[in-house]
Amino acid sequence: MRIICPFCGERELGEFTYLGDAKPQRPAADAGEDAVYDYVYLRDNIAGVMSEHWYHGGGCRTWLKVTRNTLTHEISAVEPAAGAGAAKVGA
Amino acid sequence: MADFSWEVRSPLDRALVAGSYGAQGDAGVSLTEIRNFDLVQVMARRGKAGEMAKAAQARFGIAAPETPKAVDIADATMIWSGPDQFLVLSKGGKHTIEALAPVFVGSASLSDQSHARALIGISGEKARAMLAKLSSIDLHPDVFGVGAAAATSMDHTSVTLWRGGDHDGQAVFNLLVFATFAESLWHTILDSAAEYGVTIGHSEELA
Amino acid sequence: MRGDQANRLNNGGLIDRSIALNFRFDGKTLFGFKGDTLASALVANGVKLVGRSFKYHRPRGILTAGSEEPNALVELRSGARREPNTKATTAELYEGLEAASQNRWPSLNFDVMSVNQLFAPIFVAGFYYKTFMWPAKFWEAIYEPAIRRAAGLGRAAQVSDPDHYDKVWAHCDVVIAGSGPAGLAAALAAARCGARVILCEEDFVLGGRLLADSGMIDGLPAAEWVARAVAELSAMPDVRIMTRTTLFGVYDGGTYGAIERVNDHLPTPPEHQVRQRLWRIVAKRCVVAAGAIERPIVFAGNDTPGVMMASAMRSYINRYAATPARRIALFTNNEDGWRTAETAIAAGLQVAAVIDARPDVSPAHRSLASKGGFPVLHGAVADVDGGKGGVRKISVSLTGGARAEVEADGLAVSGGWNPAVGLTSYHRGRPKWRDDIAAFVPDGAPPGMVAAGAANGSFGLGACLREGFEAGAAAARDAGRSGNAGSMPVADDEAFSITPLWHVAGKGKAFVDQQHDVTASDVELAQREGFQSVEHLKRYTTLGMATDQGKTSNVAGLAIMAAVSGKSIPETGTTIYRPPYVPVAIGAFAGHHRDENFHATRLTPSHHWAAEQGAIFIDTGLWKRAQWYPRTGEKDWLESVTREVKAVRGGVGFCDVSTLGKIDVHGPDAGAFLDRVYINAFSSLAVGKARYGLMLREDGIVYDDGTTSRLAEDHYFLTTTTAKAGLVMQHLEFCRQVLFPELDVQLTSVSDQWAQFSIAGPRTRDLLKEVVDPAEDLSNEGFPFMGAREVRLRGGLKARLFRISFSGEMAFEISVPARYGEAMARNLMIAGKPFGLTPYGTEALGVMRIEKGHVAGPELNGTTTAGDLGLGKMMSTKKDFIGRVMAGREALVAPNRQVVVGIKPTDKARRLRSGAHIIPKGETPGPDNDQGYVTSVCFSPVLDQWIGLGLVERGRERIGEIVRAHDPLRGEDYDVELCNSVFYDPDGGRQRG
Amino acid sequence: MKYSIFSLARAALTGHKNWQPTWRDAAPKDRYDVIIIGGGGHGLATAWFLASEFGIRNVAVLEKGWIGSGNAGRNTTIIRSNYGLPGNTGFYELSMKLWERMEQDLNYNAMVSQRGVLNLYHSDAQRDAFARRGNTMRINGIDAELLDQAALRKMLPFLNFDNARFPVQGGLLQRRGGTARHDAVVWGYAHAASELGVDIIQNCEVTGFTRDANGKVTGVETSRGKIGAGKVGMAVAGSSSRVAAMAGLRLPIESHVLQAFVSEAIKPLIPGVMTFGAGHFYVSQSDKGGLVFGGDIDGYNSYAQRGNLPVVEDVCEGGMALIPMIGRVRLLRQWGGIMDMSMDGSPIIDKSPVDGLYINAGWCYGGFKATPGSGFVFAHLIARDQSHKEAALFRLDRFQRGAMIDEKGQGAQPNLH
Repeated sequence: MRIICPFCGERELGEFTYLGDAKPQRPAADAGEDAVYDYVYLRDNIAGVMSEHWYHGGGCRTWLKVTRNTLTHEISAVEPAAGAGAAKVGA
Repeated sequence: MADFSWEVRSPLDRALVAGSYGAQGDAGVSLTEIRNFDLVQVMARRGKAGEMAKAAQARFGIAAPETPKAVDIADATMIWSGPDQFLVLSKGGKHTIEALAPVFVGSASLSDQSHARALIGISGEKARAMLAKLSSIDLHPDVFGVGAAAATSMDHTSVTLWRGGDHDGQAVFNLLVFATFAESLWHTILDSAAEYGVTIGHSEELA
Repeated sequence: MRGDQANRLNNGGLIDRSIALNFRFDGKTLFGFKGDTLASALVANGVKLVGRSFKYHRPRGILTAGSEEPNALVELRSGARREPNTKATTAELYEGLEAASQNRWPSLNFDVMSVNQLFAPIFVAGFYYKTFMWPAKFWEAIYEPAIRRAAGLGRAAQVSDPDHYDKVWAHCDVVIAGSGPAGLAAALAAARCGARVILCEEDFVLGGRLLADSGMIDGLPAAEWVARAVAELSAMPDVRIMTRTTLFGVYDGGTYGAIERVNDHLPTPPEHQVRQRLWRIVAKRCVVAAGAIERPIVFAGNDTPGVMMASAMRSYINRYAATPARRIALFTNNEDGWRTAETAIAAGLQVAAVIDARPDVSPAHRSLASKGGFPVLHGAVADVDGGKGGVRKISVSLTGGARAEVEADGLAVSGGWNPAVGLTSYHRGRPKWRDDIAAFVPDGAPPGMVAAGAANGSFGLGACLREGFEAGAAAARDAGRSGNAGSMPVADDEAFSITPLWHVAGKGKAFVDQQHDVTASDVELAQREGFQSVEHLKRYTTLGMATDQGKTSNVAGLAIMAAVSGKSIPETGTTIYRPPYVPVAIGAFAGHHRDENFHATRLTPSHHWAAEQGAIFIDTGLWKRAQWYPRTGEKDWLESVTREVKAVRGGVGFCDVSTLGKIDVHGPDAGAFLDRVYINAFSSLAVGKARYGLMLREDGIVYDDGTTSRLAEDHYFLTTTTAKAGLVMQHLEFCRQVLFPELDVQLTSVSDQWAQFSIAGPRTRDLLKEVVDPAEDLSNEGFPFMGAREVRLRGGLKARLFRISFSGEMAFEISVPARYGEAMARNLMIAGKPFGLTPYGTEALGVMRIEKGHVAGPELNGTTTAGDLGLGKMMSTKKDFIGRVMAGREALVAPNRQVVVGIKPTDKARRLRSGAHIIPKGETPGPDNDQGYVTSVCFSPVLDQWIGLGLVERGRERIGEIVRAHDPLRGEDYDVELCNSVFYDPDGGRQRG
Repeated sequence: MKYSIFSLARAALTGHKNWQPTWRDAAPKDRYDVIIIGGGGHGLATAWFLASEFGIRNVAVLEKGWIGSGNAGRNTTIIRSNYGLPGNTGFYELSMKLWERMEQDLNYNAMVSQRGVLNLYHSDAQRDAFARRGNTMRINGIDAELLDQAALRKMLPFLNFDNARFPVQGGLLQRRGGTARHDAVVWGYAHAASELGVDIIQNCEVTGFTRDANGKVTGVETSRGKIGAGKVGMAVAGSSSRVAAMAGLRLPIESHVLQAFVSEAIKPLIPGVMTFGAGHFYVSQSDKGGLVFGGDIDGYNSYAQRGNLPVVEDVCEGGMALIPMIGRVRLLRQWGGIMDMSMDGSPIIDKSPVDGLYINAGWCYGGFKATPGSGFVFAHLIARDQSHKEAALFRLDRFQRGAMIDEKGQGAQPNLH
């Protein structure tokens, strides 16, 4: 597998570390135990196109959102995490 | 009162044996360690990439790289190291972290990396062939031209690689490697280069 | 001519007769020529019997001339370089080559295990699933060892592989597998368009089938055209031609695996060179021009030495000038097979007969037969008479029912051609059936890959060139190259007609998979027993699972299955194709990463100094750390470690702690950020102070700990454990970039920037006064416990000083830029001489942390909570932080959890061991009263006894209770007392003093 | 039909023409007492135990492809019961005891071979962790031995003791561990279950559940039509999330690819099963002679049943680091299986929140060795509506309660288990 890092260009799999599904959002501080349980433990485990967190730890140390098909490993999109680089959210 | 000497020692001080190594005959690979440099990581603060760029422009008279490039100025090199960040490599104390701090105050965070890396210059007819054993990126001259830079990995170890100006018509690759990995990676480089024959040296001058 | 190469033709072939090579097969010295394979040299020397089969130990000869060979497997080389199962058909001959036949005892000619053939009626497919079940104990004791000895093929070397391997990356626009007409045409087209091309050829000569089957291309003899094409390609700078290189696999994102046999054609690799090299080729496009494999026909006696694929026979005769037989019969069901008769006649050999399964034979072939004076028999081979000496007589059942006999010493067989569909099918694409050629062709190839020529089912020379050329040009275009492909090479297309014939029914064993001894009746048995899916067939009979991966057998096997189950071949389908295309040495996949180079090694800044001191090093992750520093006369490690601990507690010692992860946390929101990642507060930490912090995972379990100091309003210096340094950095970047992008914070690893030393013991301040500039105030007031700030050292060097203690003593940690690390160690030794400064290693560090009850790796084991570690009170209730919510789950706060407690044997002379379990006194150990275990132990010089920490159910409520340390693994069981985990200076007065 | 050397010899006289199918290839009936989704080892074992131990014989096993086409046929065939945490320890030992009598139970030779499983350690910390685990095993009545380097040098002189990056210091040995012929386990259970009347229905893919007004599962919809059932059990590791989603459930599971490898067959070289403690590599040698080996999962969610090169290299690097004599042995085949990676590395065997649907999932890479035990406790759960005591901790709600069974201590990140 090769991932096109939006900053570094196309790089081989070994430079990246996988975390998992990028869909679940960390609940607000007051969301309660069930919401956090859902966030931490439950997965759609999609057979098909999925948005995922990958870390370019062997390169520019950016967290990426990779759109990848889990049936074919085909990657259709890569974008940086909201806070990559100096990006200012909402700025 | 004890008499101290604060002798500096490069992380490759023991491993590097100047001379030739590997196959006899004309060396295909030349390795030169550059010692005792200043290296500062400059990282823009949130939403301050523009201000950081202006500050860099003002200081160095040239824009800092915003894509994977290395930019040479008279007494330093700015090397892209990630989005909205770059390294300033210099000699002679002109661009130490202390010197740069006022330049980037409010726009970027600085971190001293001067001692965190070893710097190796790699050249020779077989430099690319040797690097292909260590690096997964494409170093073809059309793809990785003079001034190209990459934050990448070799032997599962993070490195910064960039192509400096050609020397005697041959490409020169510069490699910054983490100091505590340096000796190990050095041996791997030697093993990779042995079949081509290697000339080894070290220098106090930036290439 | 050297030696007795009785079956070598006097002329022709791509061998260099000026270089005779001597080699040994089963101890006998023979000669061949440069350009030979081991197989062709054996053929030239008239060797027919080359191996014994897997199960029945039947005599076997050479079947093919390529990497699809099932039979001619040998042990190549000897000693540490012995390579089992090496295909004689691809092994290049070199001077002094040694090869031995396999799977026979005592000799190839007389093999005791051939007695298995007598049991053949019982040894049918799957027989072992039905027996060897009683008595149960006999399986491991009797049956299995016998089966294991009998199974297997060659013997691997039993000592370390002395050769080197490496791995390389390559990048190109177009990678091409195979250098036959299609491959060369593809390379020419792509390269002329300006593409970067890599051409992989598994043979040591380029040309593919053109090396054996001649023809005319662009009006030139094929060999000449090949030479011109190669010359043109070689002159282009962005074309890499790789012979002895097999493209074996395709992986995601256009990554291809290839194995280059760099020096297998030499007795040993030259100095500084590798034996083989693994290529990871990244290509935008791939043209598979890997050709096709001729397939056998299954008939009784088809495994007799001397039965050979028709195309292989042509290879031996034309390419190697070696004649597998003098009087050749040909059995074919297609037009192409006839070429062997033409070749035989051209080489001056006799053709005994052509047995053609098709109803019609072309007039051209009829006239060939009449000119050659041999009969054309319409029918099929029913049986072969012959043994280890090879084919003698062939009986033929003629169409219409009559029988005929043919005397011959060789039988060439052509059952048609199977395109090499491996590479195109490795992403689980299923090849599709084409009736016109009675073969599967590629379908559903991985992205960017296309098959051309024979690999795509186009067998004519003209078609191969055309498809290859067009595929090469298209690939270059797709890769963004717009040059001109020039003119396409042209040749005539031969006619190809085939009447499928898979299996000639008859008596006697008819082999489908020769290497695994799978017969047609085994396939029928599998069908009878319900193993009708091709995958079941494969698994039940082991068809296609041998070292040739069924290259010559799979299609025949499933065709027979289709016939007996009344389905069509496409309905029956193929098994899944799996890489690698040819077996690849494990050493090549490992490359440089073996022995001491298995993983990188990290060295601390004072490593070489410590080595000079005679330190014993321990592996901690990738690090080498000084474990202790033995001194002359010390009888064991314990004595050294005890001395080091006493020296610290009684005076002063120092230890390199540079391996701790160190992270600069910068930015206006650095404090707020740390508040969210630590359970305790950091925004409230004053500049110039340090604080111990604990991090949880989001699931509420402890992740890591360390001290973090505030060096400036917007600059914290965070430390992690050695083990978690990289992971914590990754976690913090995740928090910064994904979870809390609104915070203005920047992170940089400075682990390698700083050499950090712990200096500990009551005389620490005395020592530091010698090291630090006299202007610095190190008094308790000027530098209180948990203080942290930059100081100037004597000589002007700037350093960071932290008043933190892991040992429980008065202690500082001092950081200097790493290139000064070794000087720091030396200077400390000079300055510390008057105080008896003692360097200490990780063992003494561990002893002192256990004496102080500090938790470390064994307690932070990924299942413990802050509460379990006795640190629950650190959890802030005033803020949100990672792991806060999940940490509150019922089972994580249950009162009966195993928590950290001190443990000491009641008998002071007793040694306590980690891993012993805690059982209540007076109870029989069992799962219901297993209350915990000892996590860390040490011999405490202060208490003069072994002590430890443990995780014990309700441990903190049970201080003073006597329980059992139960250690059946080491045959020990003794009483221990649960005690406070802080064994030493519980008030902490010493570290504050 | 009874299998034995005598029946083989008799059959030989008639050219093996009289053998019956190993199992009946059944067509679906309208309704069964119990339907098991998944014709792998676990599903077939469940059916056999339902029929043989719990007297429920009106059972169908539905398999979307051919039986054994999932992970039952894509593993490295290791059996062991060397687990260290409550929940796992007792369960895997129950399974081991069932392995030890499997062939006699089933009248099928699954080649259960107890040649030993050895986990190597390379540091004091690893030794201590193994001591803890080995003592847990012993306290639970399971055999375990802690060996030092001297013992290993005698037993396995070919290991890289002297030139290694991470020298082998010793190992934890379970002599009763070993291997079994994976396909034969599937066929053996199919054979025995079929003999007891269980319908084994291949090429029958479940596409949905039928539910009554109260939401109770009343059967399944399949590619071969609707089939009614009193109870439905799913044993579809690798596809658990997909099947559970048909019942509206989300699971604490991710699907990951685990590669495995086999070398060319060679004469006996490696006696038992061994696991490298300083890299990702474990190996055994099959009766046929191939080195069967594997390592870590590729590390990303996948349903593709194939992996990538970095893991192949990583595993071979481990192999060469540990056993440098295998350098010239050739890797013959690589393949990939889809693992149900759970959030704590341990399985789930429980009633689901949907009435009538029972879950057997989350096996990570432990599935093969669990086959008989899993079948037994799942049959128990389905038959009695109550967990077997050795499976009582494999609850689905354990993550909500904080009662994880996390042997590796990696937390809710499945690719690290």
